[in-house]
Parts: sequence; structure tokens; C-alpha cells
Amino acid sequence: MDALTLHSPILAVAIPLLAAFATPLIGRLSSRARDVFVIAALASMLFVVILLARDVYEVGIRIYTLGALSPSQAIPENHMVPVRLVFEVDGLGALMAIITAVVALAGTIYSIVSIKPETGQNRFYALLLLLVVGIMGIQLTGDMFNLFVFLEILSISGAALAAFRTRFVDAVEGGFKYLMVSTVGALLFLLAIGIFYGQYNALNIAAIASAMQYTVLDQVALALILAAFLMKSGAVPSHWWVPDTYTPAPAGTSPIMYASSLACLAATFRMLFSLYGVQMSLATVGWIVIIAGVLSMFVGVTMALRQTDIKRLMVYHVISQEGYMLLGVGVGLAVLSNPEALAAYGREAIAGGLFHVINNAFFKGLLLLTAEALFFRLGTRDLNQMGGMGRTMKWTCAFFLIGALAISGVPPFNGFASKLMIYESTYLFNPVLTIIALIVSVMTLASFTKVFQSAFTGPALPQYKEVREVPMSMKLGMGLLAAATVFISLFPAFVVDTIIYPAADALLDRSGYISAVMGGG
Amino acid sequence: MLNIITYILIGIGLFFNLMAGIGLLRFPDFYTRLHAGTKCTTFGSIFLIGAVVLQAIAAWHAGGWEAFDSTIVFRGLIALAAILITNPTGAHAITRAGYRSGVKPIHAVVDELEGANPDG
Amino acid sequence: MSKIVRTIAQAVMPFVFLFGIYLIIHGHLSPGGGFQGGAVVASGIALLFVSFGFKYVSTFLREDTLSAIESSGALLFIGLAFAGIATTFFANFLLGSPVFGSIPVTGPGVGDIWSGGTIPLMNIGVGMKVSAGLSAIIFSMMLIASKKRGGEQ
Amino acid sequence: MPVLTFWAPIVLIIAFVIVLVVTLLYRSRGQAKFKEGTEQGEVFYSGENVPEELQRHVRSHNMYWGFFEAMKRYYDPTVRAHTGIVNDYLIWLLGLTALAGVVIIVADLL
Amino acid sequence: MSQLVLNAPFVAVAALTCVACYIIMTQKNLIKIVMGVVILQGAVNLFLVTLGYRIGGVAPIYTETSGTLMVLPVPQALTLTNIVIGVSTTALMLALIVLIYRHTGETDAEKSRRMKG
Amino acid sequence: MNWTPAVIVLAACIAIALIRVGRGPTTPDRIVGLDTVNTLVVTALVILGAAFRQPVYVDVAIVYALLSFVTTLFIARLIEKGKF
Amino acid sequence: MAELPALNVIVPLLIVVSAILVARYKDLIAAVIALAAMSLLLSLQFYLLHAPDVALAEAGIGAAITTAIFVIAIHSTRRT
Repeated sequence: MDALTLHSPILAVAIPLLAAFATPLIGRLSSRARDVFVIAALASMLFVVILLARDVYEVGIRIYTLGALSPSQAIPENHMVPVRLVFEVDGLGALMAIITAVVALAGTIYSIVSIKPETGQNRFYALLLLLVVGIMGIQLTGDMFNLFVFLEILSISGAALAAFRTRFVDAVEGGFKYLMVSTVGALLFLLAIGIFYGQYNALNIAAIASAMQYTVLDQVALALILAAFLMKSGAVPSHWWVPDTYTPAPAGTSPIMYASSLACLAATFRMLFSLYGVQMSLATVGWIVIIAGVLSMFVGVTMALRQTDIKRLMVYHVISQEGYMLLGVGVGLAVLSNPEALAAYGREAIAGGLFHVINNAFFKGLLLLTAEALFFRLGTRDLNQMGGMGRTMKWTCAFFLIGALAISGVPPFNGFASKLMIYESTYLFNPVLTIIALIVSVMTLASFTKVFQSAFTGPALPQYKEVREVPMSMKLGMGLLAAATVFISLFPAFVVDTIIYPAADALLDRSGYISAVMGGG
Repeated sequence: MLNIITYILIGIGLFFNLMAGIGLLRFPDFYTRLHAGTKCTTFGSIFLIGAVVLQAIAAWHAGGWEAFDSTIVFRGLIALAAILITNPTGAHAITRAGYRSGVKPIHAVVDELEGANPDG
Repeated sequence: MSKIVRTIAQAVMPFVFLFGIYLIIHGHLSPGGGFQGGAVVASGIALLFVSFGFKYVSTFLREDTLSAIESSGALLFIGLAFAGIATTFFANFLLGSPVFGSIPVTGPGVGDIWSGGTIPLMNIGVGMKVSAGLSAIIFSMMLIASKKRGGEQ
Repeated sequence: MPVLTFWAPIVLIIAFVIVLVVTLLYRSRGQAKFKEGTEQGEVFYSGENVPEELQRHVRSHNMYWGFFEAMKRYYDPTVRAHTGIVNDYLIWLLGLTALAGVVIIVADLL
Repeated sequence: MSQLVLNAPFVAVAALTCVACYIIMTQKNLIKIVMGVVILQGAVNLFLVTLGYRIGGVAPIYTETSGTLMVLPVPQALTLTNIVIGVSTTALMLALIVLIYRHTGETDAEKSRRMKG
Repeated sequence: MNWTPAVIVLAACIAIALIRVGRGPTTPDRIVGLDTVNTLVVTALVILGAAFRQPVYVDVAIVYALLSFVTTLFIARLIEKGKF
Repeated sequence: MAELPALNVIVPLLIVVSAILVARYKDLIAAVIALAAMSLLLSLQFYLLHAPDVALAEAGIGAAITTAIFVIAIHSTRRT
């Protein structure tokens, strides 16, 4: 068990990677064995991640050096800077790893039945596992170039998954747009890496951070990084690909792709806090992030209100909810250099944003899965042609209600808790932001009322007389996410104290992040 | 002496390559340009790589026939062989493709390949 | 394409493959390695396709085989990485063993092919992966292209 | 100072359950006049002719119609901006990069 | 003089980036946009390799020359990775374009779109 | 031995061939220009390998010579309008 | 002798020229030919910068395989 804990940072990435390449070989033998194998791999990944997270919360930042004589030897003898690949896991990494593992498991369980009608399932599972590798790697790595590689793995497998059902033209189109935009974004990021390497002769994030001077070149690099990662996470000025890509993505992958967006968001925070930190002009960058957040919230929710395609509507909420996270963390970023304001509301704003991340990963994933369940049984995503499904698909209806109430911030659910944290802290910073956030919350409730009214209530339509409840594995996948949502709803204080505040502190503790690799400080 | 021979070889090679360039620029139609572009450069490469190989052989000999320069001799010869095999074949493929795609020689009156066996 | 091209392609093909394999297994000593050698091998496959046509090649080259080779190459690579986990992931566990020798130093005796520990084996894994992967890419694109022509007729 | 010290969902749920129990108790004391299948179950539509059951369902396209009409000046440019052309997406991305760079550099100079 | 010469590839990088941005912003043909992305990849690769160049250095390979100055190996490794990633993205993009063409009969970005609003 | 002028003249030849690639009225003309560029670049690579006194560099030239052939064949195949 | 200042100027210039050619052509085949030329010259530039590994990869992947994929894609779509 100790050895497993010692090697857990790399195992969390290596297990799905190994499984991704073993899946096609096993799939040639039997498809049932392949399904069991994929689930087992993801479950063991979840186990490893839990071990890792427990260790991180007990001991502190974990580093893992690949190919060294011992995992904790980040800097070889006779060297000043780390030259090997280093994995560095702090509170934020552990939080995102837990989210990814749970969501990936749920999505894969859901996929087992829902992907049955398609051809090429071996490839589907291999791509799914590669996507998980990309998300995991982005969270755990401590190396800029490695981050780029994982980002590209994420983009390629994500685009291939989005375009997986090639018989639909919109699926192909969405995949193409995603791939194009993210390739250009990743190239911008690589340009920034080149700038860093040229200046500081290092690729390790901690090593660059310890040498950071915030020169003009660093500012250019900051702009490139900020644009690339905000685009990948779907913030507003370049959110256009999000609805086009996520809408036609196959069932079961939607929550995982949403987790990939959240992973890019977390990588943005990592870059802003751990790489640049107090070195940069905080008010400017903080306000850039806040404005992006407010725009995301408002544009996302108003566009969502207008949609009649059920999944597209929910995907616009992806953008809208991402605005809350950007708002919370942006407020924290703007007051980072002011210790009093930070203690009064900054830390709480960051914690609220991160709490919203974990909440959204669960209930938003659940909502996307219910939308796909309707599509699976009805064959249409058009809300105009739906009605009365609450009578026949009772479980789906119940899961939808849980998700919809949680996302709208109706009190007993976890969405309310995280939104409350964001409201309270932003009100002390700037009341206008809070008012906008409240309006957006009301509009969220309105749009989900629309979905509920037109899909689940009303008379039973004759063309859907034969529709039955979705199969067991799909219910299981949705149930897992619903259970997670309900658990967080019931014990928010426990979750916040155990996972969220360590993550927020990890973001604030830049010197700790640096000294974990560079030693001493 | 050796250097003079090498310079002469380089001169011949560069002369042919320049001829190739001028021909490529000045000739009137596709077939004549191809004539210049592929034949002359192949011939020029023989001399240029030959010069390199000659120098390397000399250095090899000076080092007592065991020096590291032997590799450059053999690799240069292999590269030359690759050029000599692939370039004419490529030229053939281009001509054929050009003819098939309907490019006619300028000033030509008689097309002897009209109706020839397509797989010839 | 024409008989001339086919003949030459047949003659050049083994040479291309040989050179690709040379680049793969000699990659830790000279320019080359798994990526480059794999690309050269895949270019050989592309030469096969372009000179003999898709229909002929697809009688003896199957996509299943390619994807199996690709997966085995990747598994070999990751398996070697896992094999070092007694110390750390990716540790060069063959270093210092009687077969694979020690770290190459400059001076006499360099160029010994067994001097890289696990690196040559990893190159082989990467070479399998890249060559089969790129061949599979070209194969799939050719499949799409030939299907479309068939559909039109 | 953490917010969640006073936010306890368990308390809220207990209160909800108590209110539910009270309501049910109050409801059980009412009169049992309602009978299914009689005129009491029919739909009352302001005295108009009641449409058929399938027509009664409000399609999602018709919901919030007034809101969209009122917000037309906001919605028209926003929807038109989402063209669906890859070039536009890339222009937005590169433009965002340029804008962020200019803002960050200028703010640092000032 | 040599400083100026070292800067020439950087100027080329800037020019290539501009050309690539021009292509991906104005050209409507999807295949043409992919060509723009390929040019952008080439620009970034050239940038990385030029960063690692040192005047008078040789390739970081242990051959007969020992003790001489070497160019930096890390940017070359990065470039190799980027080349391999680039070819896979290019292949995937082109495959998706072919599929779009078979669905819609168009490779134009404006005419082949189906989703908007 | 001073190899530099030879390489510079070769670069000038490459530039001329690129003009043909740019101007060529028909596609086959452009392919001829590309093929010429290929051959010249292979020669230049071999000469540069000698100039740098790095024999292992010549591997690149061999690969180049073999693979440019593939490129030429593919484009020729395309304009020939044949089936793949 | 390892420094070739003139070449280090000419070759990037040629690369940029071929990239501009790519941008100019509406005909995709011509653009692909210019792209292949750009790839080849980029490989030459890598070689000049003492990166034979990268030159090898660029020659194998950038020049041969990318062009092949482009050609197949153009073959199965339309030419302009």
C-alpha cells in the first residue's frame, strides 16, 4: 500500500494509458471482456486517486520525478534546475483528479449500453481512455511541455470522440471545429513555452516561477497562455465552439468532455496563481478574468434560454456556469496582493469558485447524461417534439429534477451552497457583480423550467407510446453522479473543509509550490 | 592537386545545376522544362556528390583507411544511388501524369502517343 | 501507376524499410529514433499504396494487423516504463546489466549498439507504434477515397 | 470566515419534512368531495372551447415569447455573431490574444 | 554580423506566423485553413529549434567530436514531439473534412456549416 | 576545402526553381519545379554534411532522396486523375 | 567553417516566399506543391541549425506523409 501511495501520481496517468492501448487487443477477443476491463481500469484509477488525495491532504504537496533514482529527487546531482519530467500534485490537482476519476467512471458505465448500436467500439473506448489520460495529465504534471502534450492528447481524442458518430453531419462539423480551434490555441501555448525556455532555460513550472521577472516577453506569454486556456475552457469571447462540439458528442462522453473543459480551467488557475502569482499586475489580470466570467455567465444563460435543442440548451449552461467559477477565482486573483481583503473575502471567493467546479462536474454531467438518455430513447433532441416523458421515464425525470434544482441554486442542493459563497464574497468586492450573478441564476431556473415543462410534463404523445425507461447501466451511470450530487448537498461543510479549502490554499501558496520542487525556497 | 580536381568537379556540377535553373525558367513548355529540370540536376548532383566523396576518400586515406570519414563515402554513395534511381522514375511519372492531364507540347503537330496503350 | 514506377518501387521498397529499421534501432547513436524511423517505414507503405494502388495492397495489408501492431508497440513502451517502477517509472533498469552495458561516454568504444539501456527497446516500441499508426492513417484515408469513387460509379 | 457555518442543509430538510407532515395532516382533515371522472376533473378554459389533449401542451418554442421580443435588440446581434464559420472562431481567438496582450502590456506601462 | 544572421530565422518565424494567421482568418476553403495550421506549426517548430541554436555548436549526438560546444538538445526534442503531434492533428482534420464533403458536398467553410445560433 | 560558395549557388538554383513553382502556368510545371528543388536540396545536404564534418548528418540526405520520390509520385497520381 | 551566414538568410527567405505562395493560390494542388516545397526547405533550415534529428523527422513526416495525406484528401474532395 505504501508503494502504491508512493507511485500513485504516475499510476493515475499510466493506468488509463496502459488500458487505452490494451483495449483494442482485448476487444478483438470479446467485447464483454473489454467492457469489464475498461471499467476495472477506471475503478482502479479511482482507487489510486483516492490514495493520492488522502496522501496529499495529510502530508502536503507530492512530487514524482520520472526516471530518477528516487521519486522525490526532482533536481539531479550537479544540477541547479530540474531536468526531468516532474509530476507535482497539490490540493488543486487532487481535487481535479477526484472529479475526473468519478466523472470518467460514471460516463463509462453509462456508455456501455448507449454506445452498443455504433460500430468501432474498440476505438471508442481507446479514445475515451486517452481523453481521461489527457485530463489527468493536465492536472498532475508540473512541467510546461508535458502540459502541452497532454493538452494535445486531450484535443485530439476529444475531437475524435465528438465526431465519433460520423453518420451525423453536425458531429463531424463539431469535431472539426473543436480540433481546429484547439490546435491553434495549443500552438499559441507552445509559443509561450518557447518564450519561457528562451528566457529562463527551464521547462518546469516551479523552476520558471522561481525565476519569473515579469518582463515584456513574460507579459506576451501571459496573454498567449490566458487566451489559449480561456478558449479551451470555453469562456465567452471565444466560446463559439462549445455548443457546436458538445451537442453532437456521443452519450457518455459528454460529462468527460465537460471535465476536460474544467481541467483547462484549472490549468488556467494554475498558470495564473502558481506561475505568475504576485509578480504580475494583479488588478488588470484579475479584472480580465472577472469580465470574462461575467460575460460568460450572461451570454451563456441568455443564449441557453432561446434554444430548442435540449442538449444545446444544457451546453450553453456549461458556458454560463463557467462564468461563476471565473468570477469567484477572478475576485480572489484581483485582491491577491492585499492580505486584509484576501483574508476577509478573497480566499472564500476562490474556494467558492472551486466548490462550484466540483458541484458542476457532478450535476452538469448528470444533466448532460439525462439529455442523452432522452435522445437515446426518442431519437430526437428537439424539445418541440417532446412531451409527457415524465410518465414513462420516471428515473430519468427524477435525475433531471435533481440536476436542474441543483444547477439553479435551489436551497437544499449543493449549487446553492457554492453560489452562496460566491455571492457573499463578491458582494464585498463589488456589489454589481453579485447582482448580475443573481439575475443569471434566476434565468437558469427559467430555462430549466422550460425544459422540464416541455419534455417531461404534458400529455403523453402518441408517437412515444412504446418508449420505455433506459437500460440499467445508463441508470447506474446517472445514479452515480446523482448520488455524488446529493452527498455534497447534504454535507457541504464537510466537503468544503476537506477538499475545497486545501485546493484554494494550494492556489494561494505559490512559494510552497515552488519550494516543493526547487527545495528550500 | 586533389583540391583542384574537386573544384573542377564542383564547377561542372554547379554549371549543370545552373543550366537546369535557367532552362527551367526560360524553356517554353512543360516537356522541355522537365527535360532541363530533371536531367541536368541529376547530372549535376553526380558531380557534386562525387566531389564530396572524393574529398572524403582522400581524408579517409590520410587517416590510414580506418578514419571516421569512411561513413561519409558510403553514405554519399548511397544518397547518390537513391537520386539516380528515384529521379528518372519521378520524371517519368510526372511526364506521364502531365500528358494524361492534357498538357500538349507547344508547336507540336503530331502526337505519336495518341491512342497508345495506357498501361505501357 | 505504370510498369516502370512499379518496378522501381519494388526495387526501392526493401531499401526504404531497411533504412527505416536502421534508423529505429540505431537511433540512440546517430540521428534517428523511433519517430523518424517509423515515419520512414510508413512512407514506404505510402510508396506501396501509390505505386500499386489501394485495391492490390489491401489484399495483403489489413487494418486489424496495423492496429494490433500499433497497440503492441505502445504496450511495449509503457510496459518498459512500468518495468522500472521498482525505482521509479521510466527508470532505466537495464543500465549496468551485462547485456546492455553502461552509460556511453565519449571516447573509444562509442557506437556500441547495446549501450543505451532501455532506450533502444523503447525506440523499437515507438517505431512500431509510429509506423503502424501512420500507415493506418494513410490506409484509412485511402479507404475513404476509394469508397467515394466506388460510390460515384 | 467560512459561510457554511450557518448553512446547514440538514436543518433545512428537517424543517421541510415537518412542514410537509403538517400539510399532509391538514389535508387529511379536508372534505373528500373530489371524484375522478366527473365534471370536476374537466379543464376550465375561461369558458372557451377546450382544445384537444394533444394541443394543450405548450411547445418549448412558444415559451418566453414576450421576453425574446422585449430583448430583441440584445438577441439579434448576439445570435448573428454565432456564425458557425471556423474562420470567425479563429479570428475571435487571435483577436482575444492580441487584445489581452495589449491590455496587459499597456496596464504594466501605466 | 553573426548576431544579425542569428536573427534571420526569428524574422522568418514572425513572417510565417503572419502568413499563417492571414490564411486561417481569410481563406474560406477548409483544406486551405488546414494548410495555414501546418504553416503555423512549421513556424513554431522553427522558433523552437532556433532558440536552441548556439553559434558554432554541433548536433547533440555523441560521435567522434568530444568536448565541443553543442546546440541545446531540449528544444529539438520538443520540436520532434510537436512534429509528430502536428501530423496526427493534420490527418484527423483532413479526414473530418473528407467526411464533411461527403455529407454536404462542400469544402467551403460558409457553405458547409450546419450549426449556428 | 571551402564548400560554402557551392551551397550558396545551389540555394540560388533552388530560388530559381521556386520561381517556376510560383509562376508555372500548369500544374505539371509546378511539379517539375518541386522535383528540381528536391534534387538540389539533397545535393546541398550532402555537401553541408561534408562542410560540417559530421558524417552522420548525411543520413538525412538519404531519407530525403527516398521520400521526395514518394511526394512526387503522389502529386503525379493526383493530376493523373487515376483511382487510388 | 560551421557558420554559413549567407545561407542562414537565404533559406528562411525562401521558406517565407513559399508560404506566401501557399496563401496566394486558390488551386489546392498548386498550394500543396508550395506547401511541400516549404516543408522541404524548412527541413534544410533545421539541418543548417544543426538539428539533424528534426530535419529527418520533418523530411519524413512533414514532406512525405503530410503531402500524401493532403493529396488523398484533395483527391476525395474538390480541387479548388
